[in-house]
Amino acid sequence: GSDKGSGDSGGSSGGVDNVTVGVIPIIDVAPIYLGQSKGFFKTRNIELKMEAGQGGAAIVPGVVSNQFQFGFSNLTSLMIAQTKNVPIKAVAAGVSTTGVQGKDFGAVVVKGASPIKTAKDLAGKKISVNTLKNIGDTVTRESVRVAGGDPSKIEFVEMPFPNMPVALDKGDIDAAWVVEPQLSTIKAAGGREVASTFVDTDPKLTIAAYFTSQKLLADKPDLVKRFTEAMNESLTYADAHPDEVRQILSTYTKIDDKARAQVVLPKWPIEINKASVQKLAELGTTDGIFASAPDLDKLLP
Amino acid sequence: MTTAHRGNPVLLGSAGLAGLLLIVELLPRLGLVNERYLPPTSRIAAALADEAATATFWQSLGDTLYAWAIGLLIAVVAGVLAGLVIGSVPVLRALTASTVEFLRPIPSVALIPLAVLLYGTELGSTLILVCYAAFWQVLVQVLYGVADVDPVAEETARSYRFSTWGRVRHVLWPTALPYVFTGVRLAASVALVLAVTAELVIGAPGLGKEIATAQNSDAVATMYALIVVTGALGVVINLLTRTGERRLLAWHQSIRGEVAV
Amino acid sequence: MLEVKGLRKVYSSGNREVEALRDLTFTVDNGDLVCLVGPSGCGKTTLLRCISGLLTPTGGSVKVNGNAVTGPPPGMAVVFQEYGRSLFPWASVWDNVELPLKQKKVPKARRTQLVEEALDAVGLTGTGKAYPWQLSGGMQQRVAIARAVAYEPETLLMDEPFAAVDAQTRADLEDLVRSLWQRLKVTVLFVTHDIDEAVYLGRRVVMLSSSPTVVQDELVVDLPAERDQLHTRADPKFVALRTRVYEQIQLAKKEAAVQR
Amino acid sequence: MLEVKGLRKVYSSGNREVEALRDLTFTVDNGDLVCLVGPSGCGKTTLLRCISGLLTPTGGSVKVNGNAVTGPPPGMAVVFQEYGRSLFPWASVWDNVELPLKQKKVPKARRTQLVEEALDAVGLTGTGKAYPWQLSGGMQQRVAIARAVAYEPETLLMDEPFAAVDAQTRADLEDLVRSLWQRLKVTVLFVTHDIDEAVYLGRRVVMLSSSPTVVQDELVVDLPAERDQLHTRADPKFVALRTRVYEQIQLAKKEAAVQR
Amino acid sequence: MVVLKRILFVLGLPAVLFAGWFFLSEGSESFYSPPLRTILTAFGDTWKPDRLLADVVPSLLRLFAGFLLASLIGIALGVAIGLNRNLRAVMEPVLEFFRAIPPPVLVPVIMLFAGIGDGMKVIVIVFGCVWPVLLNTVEGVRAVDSVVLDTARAYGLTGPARLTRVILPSASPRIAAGLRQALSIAIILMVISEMFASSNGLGFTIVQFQRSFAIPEMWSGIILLGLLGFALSLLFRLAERRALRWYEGLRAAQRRAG
Ligand SMILES: Nc1ncnc2c1ncn2[C@@H]1O[C@H](COP(=O)(O)OP(=O)(O)OP(=O)(O)O)[C@@H](O)[C@H]1O
Ligand SMILES: Nc1ncnc2c1ncn2[C@@H]1O[C@H](COP(=O)(O)OP(=O)(O)OP(=O)(O)O)[C@@H](O)[C@H]1O
Ligand SMILES: O=[N+]([O-])[O-]
Ligand SMILES: [Mg+2]
Ligand SMILES: [Mg+2]
Repeated sequence: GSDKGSGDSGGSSGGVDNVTVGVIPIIDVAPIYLGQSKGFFKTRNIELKMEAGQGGAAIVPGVVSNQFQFGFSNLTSLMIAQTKNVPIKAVAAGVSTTGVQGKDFGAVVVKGASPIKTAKDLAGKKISVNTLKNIGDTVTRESVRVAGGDPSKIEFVEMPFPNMPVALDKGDIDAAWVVEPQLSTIKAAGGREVASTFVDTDPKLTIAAYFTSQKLLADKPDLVKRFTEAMNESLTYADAHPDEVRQILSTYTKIDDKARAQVVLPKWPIEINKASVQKLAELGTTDGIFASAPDLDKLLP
Repeated sequence: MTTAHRGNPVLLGSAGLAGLLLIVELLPRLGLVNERYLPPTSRIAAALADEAATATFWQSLGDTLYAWAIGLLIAVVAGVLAGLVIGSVPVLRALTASTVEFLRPIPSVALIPLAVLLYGTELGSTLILVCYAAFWQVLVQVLYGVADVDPVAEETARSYRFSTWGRVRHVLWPTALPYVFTGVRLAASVALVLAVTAELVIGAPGLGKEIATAQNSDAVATMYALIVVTGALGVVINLLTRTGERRLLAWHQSIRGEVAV
Repeated sequence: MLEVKGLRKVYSSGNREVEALRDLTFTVDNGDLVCLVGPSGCGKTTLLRCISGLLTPTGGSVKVNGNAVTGPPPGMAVVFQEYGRSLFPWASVWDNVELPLKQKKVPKARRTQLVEEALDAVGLTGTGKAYPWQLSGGMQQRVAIARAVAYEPETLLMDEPFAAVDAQTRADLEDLVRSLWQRLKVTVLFVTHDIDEAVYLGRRVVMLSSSPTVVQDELVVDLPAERDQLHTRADPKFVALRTRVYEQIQLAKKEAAVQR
Repeated sequence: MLEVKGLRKVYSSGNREVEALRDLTFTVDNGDLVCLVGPSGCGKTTLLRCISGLLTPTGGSVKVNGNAVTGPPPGMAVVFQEYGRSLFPWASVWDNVELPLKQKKVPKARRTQLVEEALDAVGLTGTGKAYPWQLSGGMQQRVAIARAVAYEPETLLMDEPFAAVDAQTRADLEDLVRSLWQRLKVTVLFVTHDIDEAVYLGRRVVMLSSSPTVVQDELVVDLPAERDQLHTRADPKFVALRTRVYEQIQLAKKEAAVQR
Repeated sequence: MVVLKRILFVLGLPAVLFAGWFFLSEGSESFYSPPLRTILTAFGDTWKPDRLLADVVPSLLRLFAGFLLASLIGIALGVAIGLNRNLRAVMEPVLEFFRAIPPPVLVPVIMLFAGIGDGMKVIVIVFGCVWPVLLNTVEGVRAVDSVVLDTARAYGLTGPARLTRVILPSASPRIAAGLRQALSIAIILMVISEMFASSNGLGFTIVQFQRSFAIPEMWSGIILLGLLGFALSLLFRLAERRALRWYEGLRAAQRRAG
């Protein structure tokens, strides 16, 4: 790696490790920002710096090449990487579902006047997800399946979350699989939730995780250990202090004040719920997202 | 020559921009588009004022401009040099033609993983993408410019035994200069586009990252405000290159018409 | 010495093939002043281009002082028929004249002197700052002549250099060429379509036939070296010579007409 | 009738201001043939461009049949001094000549006839398919002339149209212009720097002074309407006329020199 | 002999570069830059006819539609702007404004008006690649030789004839330069447009490979993209040669020198 900047894991001065974490600037990663401001990392001799990327495309190569020491990604992407033998390993939980029907931070929504009333009605419809062949279509299919519909007939189209309210409004799509804050936006405009997809899949579903490279794990097990500890402390703190979470959002997102007060916050347990991930793995394999079944023992801590 | 009445270009240009602002104000106001997706000019302006009050905004603007300027400089210098050399040596031109055509359409965005691999989200990543995309713009224009040299002018130089450098400096360069300017103007905005796109996709600091954040946060007016800033940068950049062009190309047919009676 | 031997040039672009020169042979001694006349389109420009090394002949050879010409030989200046396009539109009149001198690495002070003198000589004093496209046709042509004059060449090739100037200026320029030739001992090859001019200027006149082109005739102008516009042109010898040239060219044209 | 009244033209581009024409007044009757002579750079081209409506004068007026000229009047053909640049390089010789006729909506058959005749008349039979840049300088100039001739204009403006052709061709073209004029009753304004040509061709000669330009003198050429190259030029009246023109131009130049 | 030389010229440098890449990457351990051997194997396995039909053909259709539209708009607008000084003054800042906006951030706005179908993607392509055509046309029109213009005026070549017989031919070398540049930008934008709201296409497939960590397949896609660009530019060159025969002749005529 380069010697300039904080990107180097070797960049420790006076016992302090400079660590760069690749994150997506969304609500899910609030704990790491909160933990940073609370000093949970500093006390463990970690000088933290966040780099914002648009999803795994930029973050995973960054972690593999040690430009980032840690990254944030959803578990389906991590499992895809694992099946392709990308040398990475999860080190801490990222974000989990609230487990409450109708009150989760991600859901499938339709327009108020839509004839679609339940998840079952989604069969054969056009539904937008942010990334095709990823967690969005897996959990949406599961919701339909659970509701007794035929998930094989759904037409998924890909589009960024921010575009979904428009597309739904204009009728370009029949339903949208969205997360906060767009979920609140659509609901505020009269949209209706028809499936709490994460909850339908598993009420304890772990959706994303923090991960590092196999190499860093081998070279600096101590650093990884300290990061995991700090991360866990941050997650716990965030879970317990929703008001502070809503506050910290203003520092790294541009969600306006009203929306910040209203969005549904996810859960941040420190445990990666292995059973739920296993379910996600099986569903993904059924749907053909994975070439081979992911080896969770290799991926999860 | 009898031309239509000539207005003040600055006034006319401002009128054009004002017209655009008015349209954007009216479209949502008249209900032609939903104002949640395209807010009226006034709301965008308000969001812009809010942004301008933050330090992050100015920091991002600076980051974008820095990446743009460095990237463009490298691309222009490399493009012009390569163009002059390749263009004036027929064998080189023949040898490289296929490779140029092969490399040129590879989108910078397809190189993102490679850039991240090498530089993470540092400036270097943005630079790779900016340089790669802007370089071709300049190169191709210079190649066409070199091909446009008037044979009689070229022969005049040859008959007076101008050195190779003399021919490049006094014949090739002035002929290619109008093309170089078009190339630079194309490259300047492509560089800006790529700088912002790279920031948007990779997350390197800059306006693009702010736009991405605004998009993810559903801050529609803020997103448009930042887009407006990007566009305004383009207008300013064009103004600068135009001024340089008018100065250096006073002799050229295209400019002559403007200055002469 | 300039030797042209069996020169042949065929232009072939696309479907059109034109044999511009068929078989030209003649020599020009160092320090000689030779005028070339011939009907329009007979290949005079082509010949000059071959001699100046700007065009590769299809056959035959051109030698300057024994060396085969493959590119523009040193010390040669050319005034092109397309004067308008041979001036650099991006450079001022002054720069147009000075540029070749810079290339020749003439020192600054000398350069200034040469440019000034040359512009004076062609009657363009004070137009140095103008761009070529701000000048009249005749003035542009004179800039091209000034450029060649300032260059102080050993060999000077001129392709209908006075076509665009008025009679009076033309007479002045003719005298300029002769004085230059006498003063600097420069070898001059001068293309013109004006028979009087050819006879008045030249020490020798080479007449070309119509296309396909060969040397139709050659004559030595045995007029006194000191010539002036009034007396020389009135000289019966002058009149006899110009008549001979005129007849030859008529003949050339007729032959061409018969061949067709 | 063509009326030029108090015509003035000042070029001002950037820092340079040139008063090309100061105050020109003269008229050309319909069906007249007027030659314009004057020193190089005196503003002949400028004048022609003002008359053809291509250049807006700084002062004064140009009227054709009583109508002020603001753009090119219909039925006018112009042969430009910069013949090389006035031909369209992307069109063949034939197309260059035919294009204005198409624009005039001349029927196809007639067009073909006109183009053929015009190319024949200027001695370019069979070059229709070539591109202009495949021709010699003189041939290019003749294409430009053919284009004007084929157009069958009411008014014909020609700016040094024979500068690049050889003496013989020139004589032929002079006769072509005269026969055209007589046959078609076309009004001709002919710029030349060749005094003999002006007197041989014109029914009237207008002489311009050096810059800043006014009409220096005007004379009616009272030679018989039937002229031929041999006898007319030998006519003592011809010689007297040409001497008068020559003197006037000399005078113009001297005055200019004094003014400086 | 001549043909052999041409082939050598066309394939020489690429062959050397590929050979260099092949040997230098041999035995590469890096996950993201696998050996060329692996990539080439992936190329053969990936780009089977049915895949080409499913992914490359829709891409190409959108590409052609976008390029064609951009050419028409660019030339029409460019001629108008190039000929009219006032129009140019009014339009220039607005056009420069839009030119500086990255197509990816405009996608939401374009989706607003054009939905998410092929229309949106074509518009993205048009939006991105119209600029070189426009700029070059404007410059080409402005640079038409003054004597040529005067000649046209004097002979009453006005209106459509002036446009088609004088302005456009004269500006055509520059317009060609613009079109050529637009073509490769169109390919780039074809890819970018398929990164949003798409479910097929070459760009979509490459991004999909990248996301699913199928790195050799991703590289094979990039190579295919290059090949595509190369093939299209060859086609373009052929067309250009035909249309600009006079120009090439004009320039080459006197260049056949020593
Ligand atoms: N680039 C070219 N391509 C094809 N043919 C050409 C080219 N240049 C000249 N020719 C042809 O070659 C012949 C001789 O042309 P050249 O210009 O040498 O004549 P010239 O004697 O200089 O005539 P002029 O006195 O009219 O200038 C002409 O028939 C012309 O058409
Ligand atoms: N575009 C221009 N810009 C500035 N000055 C010009 C321009 N065109 C011509 N002039 C000037 O106007 C004067 C007259 O030029 P013009 O071309 O009319 O002369 P002319 O009589 O045709 O000369 P010639 O016989 O040499 O062709 C000259 O001094 C010239 O420098
Ligand atoms: O190279 N581009 O991705 O525009
Ligand atoms: Mg010639
Ligand atoms: Mg003139």
